[in-house]
Amino acid sequence: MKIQEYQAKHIFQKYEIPIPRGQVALNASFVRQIAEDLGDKVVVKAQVLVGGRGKAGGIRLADDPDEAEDIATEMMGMEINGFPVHKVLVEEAVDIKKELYLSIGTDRTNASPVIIASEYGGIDIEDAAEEAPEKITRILIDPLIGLCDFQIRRLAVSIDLPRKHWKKFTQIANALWQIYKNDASLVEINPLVISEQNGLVALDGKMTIDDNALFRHPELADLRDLDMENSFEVEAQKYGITYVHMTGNIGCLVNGAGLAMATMDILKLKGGEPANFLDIGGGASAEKVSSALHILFSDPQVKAVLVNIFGGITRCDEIARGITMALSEHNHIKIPLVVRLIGTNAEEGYKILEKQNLPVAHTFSEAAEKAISLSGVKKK
Amino acid sequence: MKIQEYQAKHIFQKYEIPIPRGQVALNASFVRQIAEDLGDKVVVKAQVLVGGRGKAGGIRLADDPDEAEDIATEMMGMEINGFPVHKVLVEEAVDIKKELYLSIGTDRTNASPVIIASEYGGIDIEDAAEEAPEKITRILIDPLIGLCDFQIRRLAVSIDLPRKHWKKFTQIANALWQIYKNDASLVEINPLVISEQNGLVALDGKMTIDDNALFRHPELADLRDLDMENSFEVEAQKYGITYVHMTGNIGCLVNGAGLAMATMDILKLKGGEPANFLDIGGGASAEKVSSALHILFSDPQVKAVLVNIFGGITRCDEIARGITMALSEHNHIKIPLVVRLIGTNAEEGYKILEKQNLPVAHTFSEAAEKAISLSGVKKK
Amino acid sequence: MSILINKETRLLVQGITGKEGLYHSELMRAYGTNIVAGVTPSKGGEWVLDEKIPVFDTVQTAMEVTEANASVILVPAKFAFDSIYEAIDAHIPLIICITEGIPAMDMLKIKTILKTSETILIGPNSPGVITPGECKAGIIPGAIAIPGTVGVVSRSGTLTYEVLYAMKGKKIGVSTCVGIGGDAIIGTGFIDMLSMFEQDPDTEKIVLIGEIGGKDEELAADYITTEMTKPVIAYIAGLTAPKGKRMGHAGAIIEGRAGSALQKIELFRKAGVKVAEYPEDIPALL
Amino acid sequence: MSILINKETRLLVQGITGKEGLYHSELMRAYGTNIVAGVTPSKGGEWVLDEKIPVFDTVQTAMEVTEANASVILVPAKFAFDSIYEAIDAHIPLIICITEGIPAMDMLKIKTILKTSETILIGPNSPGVITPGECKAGIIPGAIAIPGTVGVVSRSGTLTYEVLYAMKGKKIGVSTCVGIGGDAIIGTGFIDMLSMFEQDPDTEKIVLIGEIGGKDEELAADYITTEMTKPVIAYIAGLTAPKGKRMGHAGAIIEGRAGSALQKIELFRKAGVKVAEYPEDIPALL
Repeated sequence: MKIQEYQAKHIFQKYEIPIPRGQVALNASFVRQIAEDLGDKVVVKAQVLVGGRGKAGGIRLADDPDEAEDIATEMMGMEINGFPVHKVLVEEAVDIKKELYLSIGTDRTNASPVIIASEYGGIDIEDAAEEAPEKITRILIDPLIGLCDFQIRRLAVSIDLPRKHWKKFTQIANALWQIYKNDASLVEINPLVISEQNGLVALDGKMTIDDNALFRHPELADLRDLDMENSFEVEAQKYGITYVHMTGNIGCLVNGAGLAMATMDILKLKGGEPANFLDIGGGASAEKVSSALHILFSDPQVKAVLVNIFGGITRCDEIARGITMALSEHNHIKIPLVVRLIGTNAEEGYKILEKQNLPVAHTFSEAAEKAISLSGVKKK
Repeated sequence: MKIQEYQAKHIFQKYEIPIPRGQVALNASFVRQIAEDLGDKVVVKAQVLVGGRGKAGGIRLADDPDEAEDIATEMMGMEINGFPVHKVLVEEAVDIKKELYLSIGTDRTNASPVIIASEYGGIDIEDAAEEAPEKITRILIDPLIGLCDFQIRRLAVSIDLPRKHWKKFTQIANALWQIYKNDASLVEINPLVISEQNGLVALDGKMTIDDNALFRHPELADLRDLDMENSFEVEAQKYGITYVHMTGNIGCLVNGAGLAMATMDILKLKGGEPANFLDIGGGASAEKVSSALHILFSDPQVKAVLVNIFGGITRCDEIARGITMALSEHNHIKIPLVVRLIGTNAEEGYKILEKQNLPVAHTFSEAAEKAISLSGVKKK
Repeated sequence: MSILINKETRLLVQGITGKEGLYHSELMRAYGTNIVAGVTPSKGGEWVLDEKIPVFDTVQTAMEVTEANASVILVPAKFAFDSIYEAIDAHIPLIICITEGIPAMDMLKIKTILKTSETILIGPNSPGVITPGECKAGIIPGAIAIPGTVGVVSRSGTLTYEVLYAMKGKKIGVSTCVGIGGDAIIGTGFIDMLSMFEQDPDTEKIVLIGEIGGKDEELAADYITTEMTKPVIAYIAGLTAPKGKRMGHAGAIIEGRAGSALQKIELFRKAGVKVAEYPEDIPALL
Repeated sequence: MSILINKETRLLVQGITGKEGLYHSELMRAYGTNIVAGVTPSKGGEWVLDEKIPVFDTVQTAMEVTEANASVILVPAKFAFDSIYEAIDAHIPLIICITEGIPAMDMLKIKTILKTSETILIGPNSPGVITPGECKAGIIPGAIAIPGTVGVVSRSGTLTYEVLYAMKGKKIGVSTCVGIGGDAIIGTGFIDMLSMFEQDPDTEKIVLIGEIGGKDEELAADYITTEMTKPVIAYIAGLTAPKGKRMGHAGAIIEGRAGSALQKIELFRKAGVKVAEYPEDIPALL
């Protein structure tokens, strides 16, 4: 779960990481008021969970409260890379002597937390990695021991940090470790700036929380910004369904993540376009299947639906019952449905579906091809 | 640093380990008041940092506030194994169905924290270990991983703990680990009782804090009960001198713990009796030496003093200056002093002492023998 | 022959009295797996599966009494760290963790603990391991695979079932099928499995089913180039997956510039691995 | 020959710019020890000891630049965990920690870290190691020992100096003298040192100076019985120490029924070890 910059900074503040003074606003007149309170030049920053915000005009400097309000008015109407702007963060403008990069994330290959620092701050760390890999220092952290001061010193030396900032840098790095070890999967300060007036300041903050660990941090679950997520994804989550929105027109309903990806891939390879990734998980009930279909049916993009089920724990008869439920509720909807059932109780499943007169398929390819042709027919 | 039962229980309470209701009192009338507030039978427990309190009459049951007051009056005048009673803890009497033992301490041989449980509670764990070693379960704890629930379950099974108490037991064991890992070197509940009314209750608590770690727990340093320690030890500590009071009549002033022990041993082997262990540490200043001598001179037991210094970091001339300082301040005191100096600046040291006309010695045995004979002469 | 499990496997089920635990234990036993014990904290002394399998409070006791040599973990995610560490601490040679949704930090700690242990951990978020005709440890449907000489290793569950099913359709049998799990941090990766199959005299070819995310396939491609003599056939899911989105599996995410299906496929092809376009094509490539 | 340190030792001093660090570094260098570098956080780039020894911010850089192969730690106790772990992490083969007063919990963690490392840690609360005529790493006065064939190992500081001094008085020389440290939790105990001396061709006899507390002498007595061919002479301090009182050293405490001097002496005698009554008697027993 990604959280917004203003939320990350709120957490930074709790861990005593210096951030610019500022406040989040939902409307332009409050932006003016914040700017007045801050009293000097301010920066207005669109709060969207997507990269490339700066280039898209989502970060702008305002000389006075009037300008701040104007900028905010403009920004609130914008979409940035497909994400509408509903909130802006208004912050004092900080003088920037140098921009650094500092983050703690997970190194999958080494199965280890890793702290990364660079004197190339302010740009995407992967760009920096390509431009000047020698300017990026990565140190693995033993998760049982934690981050140690000597590791932070190695980073400070590697990014040529002036000595007078070492103490603060150590404190900031330790704070990032505290945040990470409390189940953030990524916590990033980019840029971490050296400011003449304020020393080290976290100018931007990014944070991803491990969804699997939310059970032990109920307070973090509240940070999920439902506004910012695709409404189908939000809806799916309610039912414990994993859903990712895509741009195609064939809705997919699959059990298992790997099979769901493979289903999308096969549609694409056969010339179709998947409308979504959807994994109903193992052992799904008829109700869950019905809810999943409901989501697909509500998507105006969807012109055909492919149900691809390999019954293991999942019982195909239960799936079939779910399909029947959904179809009876949506009998006005004429979206064609191709169903492929294999494994546990597949025959019973097909029997249940007989009355629906749905096109069925027995192989993976056949199912994909049928769905594509049905979606095409409807499109015309 | 050992702390008193009532202090340990205060910490237990902070970590949500169930303890009997109660309060500590400095006088008998307050004991009555506490007993009245508790409203039923109470237990009055002398607060002394020494074992064998129960047998010595330091734990007594009172049926009503009157009796509690009487008991307290009596107790406050007592000495238990040489320790005067200044405080008593008054607690509600808890019904005891079974007494268990639970502690976390340090296993030196394995260099590991160890959690120990036994169904033989209420007696000294070493007695229990001799009587029924099979009834004591020890599980090493990885200090980087911490205590885990499965280890606690193994303990619960081993002490035949009824299932209904497992949850509380797990919580108590985890609390002990939290206390231990915050630099307690021992934290012990003995007995941990199963009570009909209250489930598991920590009836007695013992805790030792790692002195070396006090720098990171300033709040714990305040728990040191200066009342309860030998006044010479308290005085020595002020100057950073390690001092242990003994029962003999030859004061010892030595640099280094091993040498100080060897000095005591040699005195004993030669027929003398050391009055103390005293290590002035490495590189001691004249002032520190003088303070150390001051402590020895104030001890009425001391009939002779043996100064045994092997100069390494410690400079013997500095030692000699310290001796001169102390003697000039205590010129009315006629306690004979034998001085042995070897190593760094020993000759300069002896030169400084020439004016004092002190008996000097060059070998260890010679020094000990002279000190013994001088102490004997004075005794007569 | 086979890898990891066989007729000699004496299986322990951690979490045996839970709904999932009981259900799958029944299936495993029905398949012929020799389940010798279950562990559920505070249920020690009970008996399950027609009163034939004893339940213990701790893995240690269960192993002492029953000489179990492998454990399947079917406990809820919040108890998984404790269960896995308990099994490692009891020196069980093999753990197969089915549990899904374990916090990454817990798994990072487990990985560190494993460094000083001899235990092999498969999973978490694994469908389990099956050696057809001998032993099934986990939730892979027993009916979809027949004994044979093809080793199968996969990050996925149902996708693997598809492949096994397709193979069975062509009468191609399996030596052992291992689901290594769909999480980002797993106990054992492709390389270790490839190495075991390489050494297993009864495995002749290997099917590897990968997906987007991480570098495990990339490392496997290197390993195949330098260390493997047996042919490997691969399939990679997630060609159409967008960047930065988690595709169901916690590990199935293209992060930044790493972990795309295209890259993995290319590297496999370079390593001489036949890569199937569709899962159904795999039998034809064998 | 010798153990642990010799002419080839390239010594690093962690905490070199502190008062203690500078003072003892001067003495070590005067003795002939090849100090190649110092480490003090945020003093990297400075030069000390007549501007001849470079100071680095980190052990890693110091080792890369100077190829140091041993480190003496002379930092305050509250920084000792970080310094020791830093040195272990940089894969230095030998650490000699002089620092006294390190929290036991920090040392318990270090001991766990050492389990997966090749580094040998001597100390903490050690006076150091000296191979007379070749190298001195720590604070043992250089003048009190002459080269020879007796290995000395001790938990104590000045008491060891006494013994060395007495030996020198009788012209008995030392191969290497190791202070293993007076704390309860130390990096290396008697047994490892005995084993090194047993293997060192230039050590003919060993003097072991123990004291009350712990079981290290007891274990050493066992080890001597079964593993040692070279004669061992022992001295144990603390015969008069009362129970339950810490005698200066954090490790010198008789806890419950364990760790008394009498017990240690008895076990040594049973193991065929000559035990000296007075430290001064040791030369006569050699």
